[in-house]
Amino acid sequence: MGITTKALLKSLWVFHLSTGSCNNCDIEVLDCLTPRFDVERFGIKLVGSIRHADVLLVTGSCNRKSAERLVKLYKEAPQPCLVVAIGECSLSRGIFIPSYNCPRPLDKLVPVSAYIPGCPPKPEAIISGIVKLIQKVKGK
Amino acid sequence: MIKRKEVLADLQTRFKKEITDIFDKSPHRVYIDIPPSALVPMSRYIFQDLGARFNIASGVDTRSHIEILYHFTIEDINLLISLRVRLNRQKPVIASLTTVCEAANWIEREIHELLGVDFTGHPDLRRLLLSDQWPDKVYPLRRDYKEWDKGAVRDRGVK
Amino acid sequence: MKKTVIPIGPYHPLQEEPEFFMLTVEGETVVDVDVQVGYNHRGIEKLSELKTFDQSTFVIERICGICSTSHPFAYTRAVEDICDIEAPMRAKYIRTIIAEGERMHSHLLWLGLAGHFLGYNTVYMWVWKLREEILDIMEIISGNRNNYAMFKPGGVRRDINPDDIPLVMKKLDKILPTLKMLYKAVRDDPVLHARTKGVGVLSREAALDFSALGPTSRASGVARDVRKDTVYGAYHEMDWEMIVTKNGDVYDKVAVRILEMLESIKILKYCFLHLPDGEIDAHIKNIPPGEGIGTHEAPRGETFHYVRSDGGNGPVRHKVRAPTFMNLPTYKATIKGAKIADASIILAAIDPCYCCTERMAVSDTKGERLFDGRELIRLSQQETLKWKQKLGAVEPPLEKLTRGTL
Amino acid sequence: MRLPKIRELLEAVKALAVGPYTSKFPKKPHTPYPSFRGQPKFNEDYCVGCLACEQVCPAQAIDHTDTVKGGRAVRTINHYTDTCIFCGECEAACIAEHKGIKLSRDWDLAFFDRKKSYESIERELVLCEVCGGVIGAKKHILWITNKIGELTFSNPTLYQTRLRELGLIDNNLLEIKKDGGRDDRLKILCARCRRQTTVGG
Repeated sequence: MGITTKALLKSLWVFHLSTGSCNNCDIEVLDCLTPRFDVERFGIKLVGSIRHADVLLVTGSCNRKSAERLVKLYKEAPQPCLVVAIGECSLSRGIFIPSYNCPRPLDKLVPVSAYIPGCPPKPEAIISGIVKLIQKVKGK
Repeated sequence: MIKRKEVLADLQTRFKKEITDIFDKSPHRVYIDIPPSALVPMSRYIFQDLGARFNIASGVDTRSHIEILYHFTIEDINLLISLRVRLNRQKPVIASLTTVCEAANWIEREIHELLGVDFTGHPDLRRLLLSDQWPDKVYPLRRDYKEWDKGAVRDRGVK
Repeated sequence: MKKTVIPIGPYHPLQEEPEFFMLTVEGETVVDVDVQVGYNHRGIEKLSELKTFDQSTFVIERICGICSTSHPFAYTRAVEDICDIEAPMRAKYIRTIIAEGERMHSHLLWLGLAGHFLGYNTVYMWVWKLREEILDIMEIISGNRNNYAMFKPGGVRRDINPDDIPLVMKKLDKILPTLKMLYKAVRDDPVLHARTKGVGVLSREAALDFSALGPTSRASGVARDVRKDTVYGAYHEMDWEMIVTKNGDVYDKVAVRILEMLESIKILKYCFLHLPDGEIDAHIKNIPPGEGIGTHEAPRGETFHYVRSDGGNGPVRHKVRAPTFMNLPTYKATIKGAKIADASIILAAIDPCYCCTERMAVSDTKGERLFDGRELIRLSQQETLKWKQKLGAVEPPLEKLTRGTL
Repeated sequence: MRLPKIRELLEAVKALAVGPYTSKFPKKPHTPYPSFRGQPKFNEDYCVGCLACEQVCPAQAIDHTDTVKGGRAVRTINHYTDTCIFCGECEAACIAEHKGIKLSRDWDLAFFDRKKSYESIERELVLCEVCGGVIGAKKHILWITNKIGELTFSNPTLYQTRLRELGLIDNNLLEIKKDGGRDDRLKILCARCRRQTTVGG
């Protein structure tokens, strides 16, 4: 496991991107930062710009306008960047599959490392998803 | 407290020539069919003099013509007036309501973009919702809308 | 005067949806705002035409997270309007319980965010901690924190079993004192007064012209509330009052929302105690051709659903108008002439819910000097600090407290 | 400025006394409330393979494939975790006392590969003896025979499947002619062949 990946896992800085979501999953992501599920205990911090982020949290069903910005944003991210898809919409666009404005699912646009299903996923599901991701990256 | 019957009677006397049909759906709702030309004077009267609230305009593509319903709510007597306007399907054009009330600005941009109705006199009729790659003259809410994006994935996208 | 263009957003971490406002600014005052939209558009109206009447409720429920039960409420009322069927009494009570529970958690969410925009991070954490109680109540009743999947044309899908009610009532009683404390804190804090009184005023005439709805219009003195105007749900079974204040600035919008929450608790308690027993579904068999209009007082205003059916088993046309669609253009009236530091709190004052209006935006600027969205929030927080020093509540500088913004 | 500060200080002291509100989640496992809608799971002994859940699902998260596997005609019904919206419609529509597919309580469903994120169940199929087309799942036909009781004996497909299941009759009483004539009426036939043998032509 390279030095960058080891450093990456120490404490994950997270950038949250909503691409056409109904903001239930975005609120559950924000819920993780509030007192009840405080993820700052594990060093996970929400940062304001993609340049400092290790993990890109994507929610929403990638509609046409957001998809362009998503791909552009992913290119700007510093490279060992893990992408975590949260909620049914970012996994396979869930109920919006036949929608004319959501042509392609997320993993056709950017490589996704972890999927957290749920509509919306409970904050505990998000935390346990990220814990599984850390163990998987460490285990490799 | 102006009563419901007085409002309808007043509308009928004032716009006798334009109103083609009045249909009382329920005590709180009434449909009024009018030609496109009568829209602006009538909605100005309803909005400004009767103190109604502009609710929304909903465009519908019935296969034979394009229909737009303008909904106005008069709160204190809880009456919803829906003005129904029929436009021909090939070249739907109608006067814009932004001169009457500022709230109609956005909904007309949305109907222009999704149904292809042209609103004359609208200050800035640019795109509201759809992305820039969306081809012109393709209106998603039309009945004959077909998928134009060849790369679109319409199943789970796993296989 | 050199024009500076300030973009807020689009992907600012704290605002949970991507939204972008192009503020053209001269010196300190904002001259014009251009809201560009389209990021959350998922074509829900076309999608609802592919589904049956029953399935369409689940598409409608996912329009917006924080009013995820207002849209199905209005939609089911529209379908019942088509076939002139009334939901049974118990279903009406359950609908009111879910609607009021959601109003609570939506207002609490907004109060937390407004607190952060003003630099009160402790308010943000405290209010969202309080919000967890409401989410627990909703999970006990409907099975999910939000997206409750309770509504169905003609009634409700699931019943509330009576032995959950004592636990729920206990949680409700835990919320009331903290909420009262929060209201007193907002009312007494002079710094908050300085930051929000007289800021971003929406006059009564502007509210009428823009047809503003919900708390935004009630804060400017326009008494407009669907729960009082039309008879639906269980709102006419008990007495609660509609909160209307006069001067329409940000402070009034905060006050209206908090007092509305106290009313919601009153309605919730009444509904839980007087839940009538009986059927929970009117079993609609077929839906005749026709048009139906349904409205409901969502946390942000009146949602309006127009459903047209041609006798088939799915809606032929389904028009959704969310309250923020009407409230969002009011920026033209409130933000003109305001200081940049107040810009973020004014934009947040109408509690914009972008996925309702299916809109959001980015636009490239023409090379003028740019503020980043986060800088604007920090400007607003430093403004609060300045007022704190002026009014004698000396506290350690903000940076030391919060190690920079969240 | 005195009074409000005191009230907040009191509130802070009270919060200190109550202790941290943060849940001990990763250490102590989290159990959701009993009414929580988690991952739907098929139930081997109740599901009859009638595909009611597939028709009702708003997100089309359930689909099926009818294939021949190891000489037996089999219907595999798949439920996709990455498209399901956990609304409970399938459980409400399930004809096998709402137990054929049931929403469980588990919420921790994170995974890494979408190709394996589904759950399936296999039901044996009954094929038409003349044209080989699919009539339906065997359990579904038996479920129908239970439901309509003695009316089963109005339809050869139903009562022959039932009797074969009980082992009372062997497979073919008469030889199958496959000529669309009336001789094949007393066989297990799909709807099209049934129509052809009774109405003819």
